[in-house]
Amino acid sequence: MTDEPTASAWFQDVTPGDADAARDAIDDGGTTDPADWPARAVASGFAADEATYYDRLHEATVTATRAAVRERERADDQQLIHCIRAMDDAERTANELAERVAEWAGALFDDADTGVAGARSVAERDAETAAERRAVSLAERVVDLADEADDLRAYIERAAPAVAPNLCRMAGPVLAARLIALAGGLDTLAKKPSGTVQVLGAEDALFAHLSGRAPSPKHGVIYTHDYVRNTRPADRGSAARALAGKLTIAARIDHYAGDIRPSVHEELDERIATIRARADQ
Amino acid sequence: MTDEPTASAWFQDVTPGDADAARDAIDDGGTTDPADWPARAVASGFAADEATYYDRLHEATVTATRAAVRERERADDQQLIHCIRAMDDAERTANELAERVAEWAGALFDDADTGVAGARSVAERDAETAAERRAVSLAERVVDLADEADDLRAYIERAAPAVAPNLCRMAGPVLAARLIALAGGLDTLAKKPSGTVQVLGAEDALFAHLSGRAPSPKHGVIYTHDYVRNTRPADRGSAARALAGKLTIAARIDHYAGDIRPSVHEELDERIATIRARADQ
Amino acid sequence: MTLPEGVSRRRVDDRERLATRGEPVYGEPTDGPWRLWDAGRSKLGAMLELGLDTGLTGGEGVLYLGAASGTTVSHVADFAGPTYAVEFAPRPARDLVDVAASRPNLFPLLKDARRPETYAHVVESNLDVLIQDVATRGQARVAARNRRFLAPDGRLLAAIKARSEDVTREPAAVFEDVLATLRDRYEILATARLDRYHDDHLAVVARPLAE
Amino acid sequence: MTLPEGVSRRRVDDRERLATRGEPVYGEPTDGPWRLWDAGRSKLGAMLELGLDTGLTGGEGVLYLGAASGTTVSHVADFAGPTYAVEFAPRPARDLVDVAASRPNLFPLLKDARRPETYAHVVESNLDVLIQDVATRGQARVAARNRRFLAPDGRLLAAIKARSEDVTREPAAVFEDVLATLRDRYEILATARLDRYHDDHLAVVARPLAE
Repeated sequence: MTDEPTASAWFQDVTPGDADAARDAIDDGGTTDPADWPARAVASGFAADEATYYDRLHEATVTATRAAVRERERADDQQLIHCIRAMDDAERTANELAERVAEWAGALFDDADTGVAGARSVAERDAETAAERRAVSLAERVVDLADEADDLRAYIERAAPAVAPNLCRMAGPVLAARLIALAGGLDTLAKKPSGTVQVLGAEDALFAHLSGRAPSPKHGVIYTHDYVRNTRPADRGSAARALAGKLTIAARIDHYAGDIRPSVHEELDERIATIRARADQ
Repeated sequence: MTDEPTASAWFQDVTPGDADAARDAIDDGGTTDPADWPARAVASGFAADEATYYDRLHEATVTATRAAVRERERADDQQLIHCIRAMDDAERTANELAERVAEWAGALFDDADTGVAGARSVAERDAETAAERRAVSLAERVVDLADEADDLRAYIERAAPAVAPNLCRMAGPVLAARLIALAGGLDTLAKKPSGTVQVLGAEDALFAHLSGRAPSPKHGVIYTHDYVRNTRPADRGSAARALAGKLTIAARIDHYAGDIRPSVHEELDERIATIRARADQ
Repeated sequence: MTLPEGVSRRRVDDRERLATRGEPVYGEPTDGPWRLWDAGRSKLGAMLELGLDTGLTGGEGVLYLGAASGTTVSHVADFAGPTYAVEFAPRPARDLVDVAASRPNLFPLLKDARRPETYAHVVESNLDVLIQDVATRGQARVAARNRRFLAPDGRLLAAIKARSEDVTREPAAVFEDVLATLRDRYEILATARLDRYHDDHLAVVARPLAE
Repeated sequence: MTLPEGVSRRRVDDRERLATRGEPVYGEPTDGPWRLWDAGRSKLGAMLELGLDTGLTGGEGVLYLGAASGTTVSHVADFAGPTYAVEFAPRPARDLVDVAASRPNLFPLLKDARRPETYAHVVESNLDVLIQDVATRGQARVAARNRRFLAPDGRLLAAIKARSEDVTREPAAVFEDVLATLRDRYEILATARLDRYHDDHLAVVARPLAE
């Protein structure tokens, strides 16, 4: 072992004040064992004294971490998370405002329908009074929000398979995006145990169970998957367990490898077929 | 007293099947004392038997009441109610979606601001990626909703003084519309006791008080009035009581007469001046 | 206490609950031809659940004041005869009209229950039952003014809401005042607090005094 | 049990509450130069409130794992010396960077606490305190791997979250397993349940075993 006291320090090849170099070193550097970096920085001339070193460390870590955060947040899986949440928000607000439109249009027009569909037909009316103009305009806002939700869904359907090909093949892009959002990212989803994936989105029910107020939830958002929903109730727990297990594997393949693995999909199909066959016995 | 057994019956001048005549008779007719209308209808030849009479009564009341409901719902005060509720909904959803935009834009852009103002600046950006396009588009929806709320407010400011001139002069058009909405109409507001008007909009606090869980609320939505909000806390109860009393009178003048009565406004101004003068003693 | 003909108790979700036969109107659960009548959403339903002697036997002529969206009056029309439903607020009356459209014996009226002279030309006299559930001040006066529609041996079934009279007073004191005013025109046969189903409501069964 | 220098109890709203001196960062109430440190929002705050002997005296060199938005670590930086704050999730780290920007002794790092080799080139050795609050499986392994930053007489202050290990098992059983693994590399000095402030969390004070 040679005596290179600063060989692996973040400041080894950094000129004080070079923010880009500092950022690269903090982001991509590394070493097994820490050392007395402040003392070594002074010894190597990176800083005149330890106070100066800490000032430079502060500036470098704040700058580097801010940039790293930005980059990570711009990552495709994080964009998917924003998208699916925005889609849910746009749908929810469209429905809420559609209720208001239905209330109002019901007072103005003879054949007003409810829901977003009702708002769509109100939006197409010719307003005859100032009040009607406002009601029709509100209906147009509902239509815009519903269309926004559709556009967001279309983006998710395009973008999700590139982020998580196996997860999307198994769960469809929207449910895949929901699972990634509930976990906080593809990387964190890939690290979750299957039992946690099984109940993602059922946190309320889970906490109620843990405080002894309810039975253990059998499934969270994966309930919307055909393999759970369309399996008879008695076998739904088994189906949810099997699906969650394979979804977890799919997320890990997507995160660590990224290639499509037909075998895991076939195994799931077979397992579900077996579980559903119980119903015929 | 002459013997005219059907003189005041709703069907007196109605030909069976004439929906308009039946509607007018049901809406605008009246008499002091009810009678055995089914028997009289048969006696007078309006219906061959009581079963037929009831069928005609059913058709006439359903048709007439449906039309009367439509007409009452189209009334200006009812339009104001829809408007103020729509304005609150548009503002609330704009703010909710602005939070989502701020979350998302914070991950994409360096200088993203929060709130509707932040969404306005995001909406003006040139999107460079597909994800940015969706975030900018969502921001545009926020701007549309905020503008919609502004348009609704402008309508209220124009329309409310025609519906309730004294109430608007005293409370401003938005608070006037809120009071009318909370009461369900100008007519019902005009019939409410002053103590109820004082706590309109504080129903939750009032019920908490009635179940012994909280002190009696001193004011509801009238808290937003300068005469309450900008009176020192010790005198706020008196100010709220005085304001509610005059608002109740203003609503009654607006409903039963409709002319501007300067005296009631002057009396309120004087009363509040007296209350506020206590602070200087 | 027997239920009026046309009202039954059905066991649903392990609980006995009131039900009538008719077209469902507000998303209430059904059991075959029966639609459940939730006492928590209906003061008259609560009176029947609590075993109050309403005198209802089925087939009566009814005037219902304060019909709102028609939740309760739709059940009444299921077991009663001609049923006149008065409601003053246009928004709930919009739903009431829809409820009435499919019930030939239910006659909706957009009228103010405080002004019976505006509907006495439509509502017949000598009715068996006056049901009242109006959330307005002066509930006793409303009952007094509408006494004219009742047969001499008819029944007033009123749900008195304390908060509508005076939100700041004790409900018990409010009820005493209302009953005192009612006694000018009615003989009180029975009263019962509905609090188990409806907070601060008093049910009153009364019979008109001779003029 | 004395509080570290720089941490004080202030009487606000009739309650004694912890406080440190520094720029407010998350809307916490202030009392002059003091900012309240809410034990309900901070596991380390809860340890101090519960009188656990943390060994903290003020001025220490600190590595904080699981800094999240910086709520707790901002208070730590108020009374400690050089404070390294590691957080893996970008969204909370966005706020952490803002909190750090105004505190010269607080160094934020977007790193995975399970992989100390990705930040050992930045974080110095021989630190006095390792504070750990990571809601991830394998909390004992995280503590073991980060032992390398601690001085021989340093302290591990860990808040162990039972649900992060296994939501389906009894917290007490989870804690036993975690402590068993911890004992491979640490001597446990004290433990305390934080349930009064944080459900199903165990506070652990430990000292590194000699290699």
